[in-house]
Amino acid sequence: MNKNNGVENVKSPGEFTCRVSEQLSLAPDYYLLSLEAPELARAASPGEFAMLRCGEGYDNFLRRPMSIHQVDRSKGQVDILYQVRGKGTNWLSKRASGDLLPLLGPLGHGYTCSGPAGKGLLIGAGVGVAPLLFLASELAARQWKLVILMGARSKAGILRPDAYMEYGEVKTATEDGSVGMQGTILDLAANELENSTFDMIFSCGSLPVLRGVQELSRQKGIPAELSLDERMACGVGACVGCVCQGADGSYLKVCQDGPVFSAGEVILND
Amino acid sequence: MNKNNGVENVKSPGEFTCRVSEQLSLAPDYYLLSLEAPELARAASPGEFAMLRCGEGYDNFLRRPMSIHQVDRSKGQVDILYQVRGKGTNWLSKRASGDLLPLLGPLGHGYTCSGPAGKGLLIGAGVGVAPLLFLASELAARQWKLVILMGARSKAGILRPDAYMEYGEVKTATEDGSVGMQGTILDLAANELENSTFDMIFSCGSLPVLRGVQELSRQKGIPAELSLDERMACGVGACVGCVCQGADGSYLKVCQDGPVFSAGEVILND
Amino acid sequence: MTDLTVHFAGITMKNPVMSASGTFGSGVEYASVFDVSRMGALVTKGLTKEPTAGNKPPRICETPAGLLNAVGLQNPGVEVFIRELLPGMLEFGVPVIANIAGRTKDDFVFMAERFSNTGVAGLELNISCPNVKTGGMALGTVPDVAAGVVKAVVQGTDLPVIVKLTPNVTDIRELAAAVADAGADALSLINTLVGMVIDVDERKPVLDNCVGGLSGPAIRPVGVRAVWEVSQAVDLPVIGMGGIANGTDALEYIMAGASAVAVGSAFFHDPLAAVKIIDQIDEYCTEQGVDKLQDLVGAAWKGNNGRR
Amino acid sequence: MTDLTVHFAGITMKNPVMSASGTFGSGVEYASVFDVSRMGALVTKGLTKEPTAGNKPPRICETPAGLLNAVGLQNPGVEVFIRELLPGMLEFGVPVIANIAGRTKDDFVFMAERFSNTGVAGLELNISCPNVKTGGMALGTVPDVAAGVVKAVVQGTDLPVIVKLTPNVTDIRELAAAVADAGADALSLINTLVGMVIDVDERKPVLDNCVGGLSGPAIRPVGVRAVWEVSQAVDLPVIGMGGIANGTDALEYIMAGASAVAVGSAFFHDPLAAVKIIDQIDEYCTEQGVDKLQDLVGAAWKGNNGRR
Ligand SMILES: Cc1cc2nc3c(=O)[nH]c(=O)nc-3n(C[C@H](O)[C@H](O)[C@H](O)COP(=O)(O)OP(=O)(O)OC[C@H]3O[C@@H](n4cnc5c(N)ncnc54)[C@H](O)[C@@H]3O)c2cc1C
Ligand SMILES: Cc1cc2nc3c(=O)[nH]c(=O)nc-3n(C[C@H](O)[C@H](O)[C@H](O)COP(=O)(O)OP(=O)(O)OC[C@H]3O[C@@H](n4cnc5c(N)ncnc54)[C@H](O)[C@@H]3O)c2cc1C
Ligand SMILES: Cc1cc2nc3c(=O)[nH]c(=O)nc-3n(C[C@H](O)[C@H](O)[C@H](O)COP(=O)(O)O)c2cc1C
Ligand SMILES: Cc1cc2nc3c(=O)[nH]c(=O)nc-3n(C[C@H](O)[C@H](O)[C@H](O)COP(=O)(O)O)c2cc1C
Ligand code: FES
Ligand code: FES
Repeated sequence: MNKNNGVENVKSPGEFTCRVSEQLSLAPDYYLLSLEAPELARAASPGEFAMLRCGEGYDNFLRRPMSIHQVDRSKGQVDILYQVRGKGTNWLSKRASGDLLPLLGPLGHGYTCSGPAGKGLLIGAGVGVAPLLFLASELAARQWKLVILMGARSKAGILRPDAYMEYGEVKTATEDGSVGMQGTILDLAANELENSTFDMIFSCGSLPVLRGVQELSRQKGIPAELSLDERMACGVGACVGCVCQGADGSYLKVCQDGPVFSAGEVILND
Repeated sequence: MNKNNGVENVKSPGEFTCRVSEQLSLAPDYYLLSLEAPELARAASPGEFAMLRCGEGYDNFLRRPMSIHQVDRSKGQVDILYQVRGKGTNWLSKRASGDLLPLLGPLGHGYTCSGPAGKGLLIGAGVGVAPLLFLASELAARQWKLVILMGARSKAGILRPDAYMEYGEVKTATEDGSVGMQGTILDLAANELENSTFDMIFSCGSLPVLRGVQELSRQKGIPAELSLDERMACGVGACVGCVCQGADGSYLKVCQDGPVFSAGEVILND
Repeated sequence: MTDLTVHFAGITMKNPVMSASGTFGSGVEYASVFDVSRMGALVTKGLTKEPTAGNKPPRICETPAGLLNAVGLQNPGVEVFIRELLPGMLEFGVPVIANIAGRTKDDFVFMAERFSNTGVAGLELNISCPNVKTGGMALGTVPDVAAGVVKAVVQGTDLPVIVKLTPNVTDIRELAAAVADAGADALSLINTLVGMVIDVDERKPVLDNCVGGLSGPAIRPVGVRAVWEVSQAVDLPVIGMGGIANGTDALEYIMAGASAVAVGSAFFHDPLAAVKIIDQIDEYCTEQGVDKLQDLVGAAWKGNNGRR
Repeated sequence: MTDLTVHFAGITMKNPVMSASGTFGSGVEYASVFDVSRMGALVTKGLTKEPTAGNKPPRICETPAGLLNAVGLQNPGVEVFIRELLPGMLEFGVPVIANIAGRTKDDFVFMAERFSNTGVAGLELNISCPNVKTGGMALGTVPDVAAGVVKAVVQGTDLPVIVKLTPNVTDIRELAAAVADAGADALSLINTLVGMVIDVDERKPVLDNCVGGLSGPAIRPVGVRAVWEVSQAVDLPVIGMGGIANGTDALEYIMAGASAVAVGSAFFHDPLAAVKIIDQIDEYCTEQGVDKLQDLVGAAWKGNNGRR
């Protein structure tokens, strides 16, 4: 199989039924889900995602896109870090060891890790940190020096900071000041960019945060990559349901052309 | 509450969220489900049923009608004996101790237990035996002498014969002869009625079996009660979805006028 | 405390949640399950001049997130209803709306007159029932025909006349406009969609009537769209229904332009649905600082010219 | 081994399962997920003369047992499609059917001519898209207008012409009869129902386009009913679709009168849906001793005069 039929840049996702090896509650509404998914662990790159079945029967009919948070290739394990937002993620949070979960992956166009090593700034807002752990591990392995910014409303939303510390210097901001700097992740990023210089910014978070990063990238002349969020149906580029606006005004597919775009490629509308 | 607003014969069902205390697999596809349901245990009479939620979200949207198999009023426990037939019963079979299950009950018009004690013949085909255990216990307590006929394709379909033996003499028929008489439950019933006389027949099973019982009742001049099966939506007589044909040609509601009818009350069409 | 009151077409409801015709019997069936007097209003099963036997079973078939029904308007006829069932319904102390059906215009006129001085608060004309061979939906798909029925009924009664429309049409706005012109006081949207399920083992339709009416959450988006379109096109209060199963669903209809809502199939999924919905609407309004629920009617289009 | 072959309108498929337009890209997107050459046929995304930008996001919204979409026919235009995407689609070695859309009759005629000698096996005229402002569904709700488009297209092409109808009409049989008279070779039933979801926190529609097309299991009963009605009324092969997610669903459509079926939204729920459906149809036929699948077409009404 695996025909690309002449079309370039086609990913090679597969459909897998994965066993849940563990699910941990990290904080109220935040979960770390570990799956036995050897093929996915082998094939995935940072910034890519999977579409997870999140319901029984036709309840929660569409699959939910979830970033690959971390892979352990030797154990054949893939971790997903997620926040309960609605019906599907709520259902997901009830899964326990041994349950089976169908998923399609790896999907999408991830972060650029292949360039020459340099100094990288990772910016993750809220559960937007999810793809950044896999990214950090990959960049660190390629000799990048990393500063990892994590932001949230309060301490409970700063997810697994220790895991990130393995790969770089972690700085945090909380809006209520319960840990790290008091302020938003964008305040923290502005500070950081005031005091140091970077070769590349990698980010993931809500639209306002990504807009801020886009702006910082422009001001400082540092290339940035943004991971976008859009409602998806197929996840593979087949339905044209998940678009964002490209710099030339045409629509790009978030699931196939992204979810990671370079800051100059996209216009971030509401 | 509990207003009957002038209408007679209105049941007083309630909506309860019951905890599963235990679920046993009796044979492939046959389950015994025990629920903590003290109000239901207190209020139910033999032949009545409950509407059980059998899915998550809107999957399996309608509730499933299930007879009260047995009640333990002191423990506040209600048992349901059921066969996996489709999506809903399949879902039900996956419930385990501690799970919560919404149900509406008790519903319907059950078997007549209030008359003078006599000799009763209970005829249960397949999972149609379900309501007969509760009935047998009630009749036995009222000094009835009972012969209980259980029929199935093969031995695995003869469900809990020991439980029934507490309340009367149990005779079985299997089509493959793996236990009891070789033949159908109607053959067994005809034999029994050839050799003994009864004051009343109580039955539950598929349409052909009930038709046979209706016929035997007519031939022998012994009154019979039949528990009917029809697709239901509300279970309380509100939607007029679950009808069967009455002897006068008009439609009766199986959920409210039945499910138990006297043999002369109904015409059993396909 | 949010003011949940609804006034429309001369009817006052203490909250916007009514029962949908044909799904709630005469209310007494649920009297032991919850406090039925909490409902905003009760709507009767579709009633006809003469007793109607209804269709042969099976009449019910589950579908994904919904069900088909082909009851065929089984009812004891208007006389028996008024004598034996209406008194119990009125005892709940909330407005009772009579859902009336007929084969001809004259049937509707007769029924409307018969309900004068019976205590009902209004009439819902069911010109949209998919499960009967004549009358029913046939009267509700051609604007002129529908308008003719409405005009005749309005002339012969002092009761508020609510017209229930079918979504099985090319343009529901056209019908709505026609019955509005004919003097309707309010509209109910939507009746069921026509659907069918086949039993592949038997190789024949599950319902004896072959086709049935599709209801339940599955059709909610169709109903919300109908209310959105009609409430912008026609200046009449709208009662929204179709798949409402929780407070959010009800609020969708209200923001789409419905003054009140009806709960039907959801009772089969959760008999407590209606009271939960009332409570959830109240919670939403309290959380969001809404003083009067009626301020939310059409909130999704008011001020936006029907754009987002 | 059951013979699953389908011959209709000059197209031969090795099994009855096609992809539904707009849900399967050009097939290559799923090439690593399953063996796409197992499909009976592939249908392209709706194509237009010029590149079409499509609607602003959000374009997708989940609903009970289904989804709304308002893609708005985004496509690179017929020229780019033929040059860059069609070759890859043809490589799967199964018939490819081009789904074409337009604002005017002339657009359709142009598109039909453009597809001559490109290797496609047939054309599916999308006169039923609910998500574009002009053309689309507007051309597909008035029998005369629809017939006019079909007549013009048929005259200008040698390719089999399949006409895709919308269920958002009062009587789909009328439309089917009109396009049959106009020379259509086959019919596709159904396109999506028009629906809407409102975000109650934002108090506005979820989709930027406000309304969208409802698809998925939720609408299956509506599609089965449409096929049942049309296949009895009109003597053309029918491709059934709408909510097919397993073999039983597909068989429902076939017994209702469809010669072939298309799978759409089910891919989003389970990317392996189509191959599972092919296998499940095969299993059913084997178990039931059906030699030729085509013997089951219309089995729910053939010999019963449309009665049960
Ligand atoms: C590429 C990508 C990667 C993602 N990675 C993660 C991750 O690692 N961890 C995490 O917590 N979240 C992640 N998200 C967001 C996650 O997909 C949504 O939180 C989730 O779909 C919400 O589902 P629900 O059923 O709980 O919410 P509901 O509101 O009940 O969902 C209803 C529908 O809307 C869609 N939807 C709702 N919110 C979003 C959203 N924010 N983005 C996309 N679709 C949405 C759902 O998928 C579903 O189809 C990612 C999103 C994208 C696009
Ligand atoms: C009053 C009454 C009491 C019953 N008691 C028992 C019992 O104690 N034990 C037991 O095993 N079964 C009992 N049944 C039958 C039981 O309700 C069905 O087996 C069950 O509904 C099948 O559901 P499903 O989801 O597995 O099947 P599916 O075929 O997936 O169900 C689809 C729909 O059809 C309905 N349906 C399907 N088969 C039946 C049927 N035979 N009767 C009624 N509705 C049906 C379902 O309720 C559902 O709405 C009883 C039925 C009635 C009417
Ligand atoms: C079992 C059943 C019976 C119905 N009977 C009637 C009726 O008699 N008259 C009527 O106008 N609508 C009738 N309806 C339609 C409902 O009133 C309502 O319009 C429709 O079901 C959509 O709402 P829902 O999805 O909340 O059920 C009936 C619906 C069901 C499910
Ligand atoms: C995302 C999406 C895009 C669609 N695009 C088209 C299209 O371009 N042309 C068309 O004729 N139908 C289109 N459809 C309709 C489908 O082909 C099909 O008729 C409908 O979705 C019902 O089938 P389903 O329930 O299996 O999805 C689209 C449907 C979806 C969900
Ligand atoms: S989700 Fe289908 S194209 Fe992106
Ligand atoms: S199931 Fe509603 S009346 Fe019997």
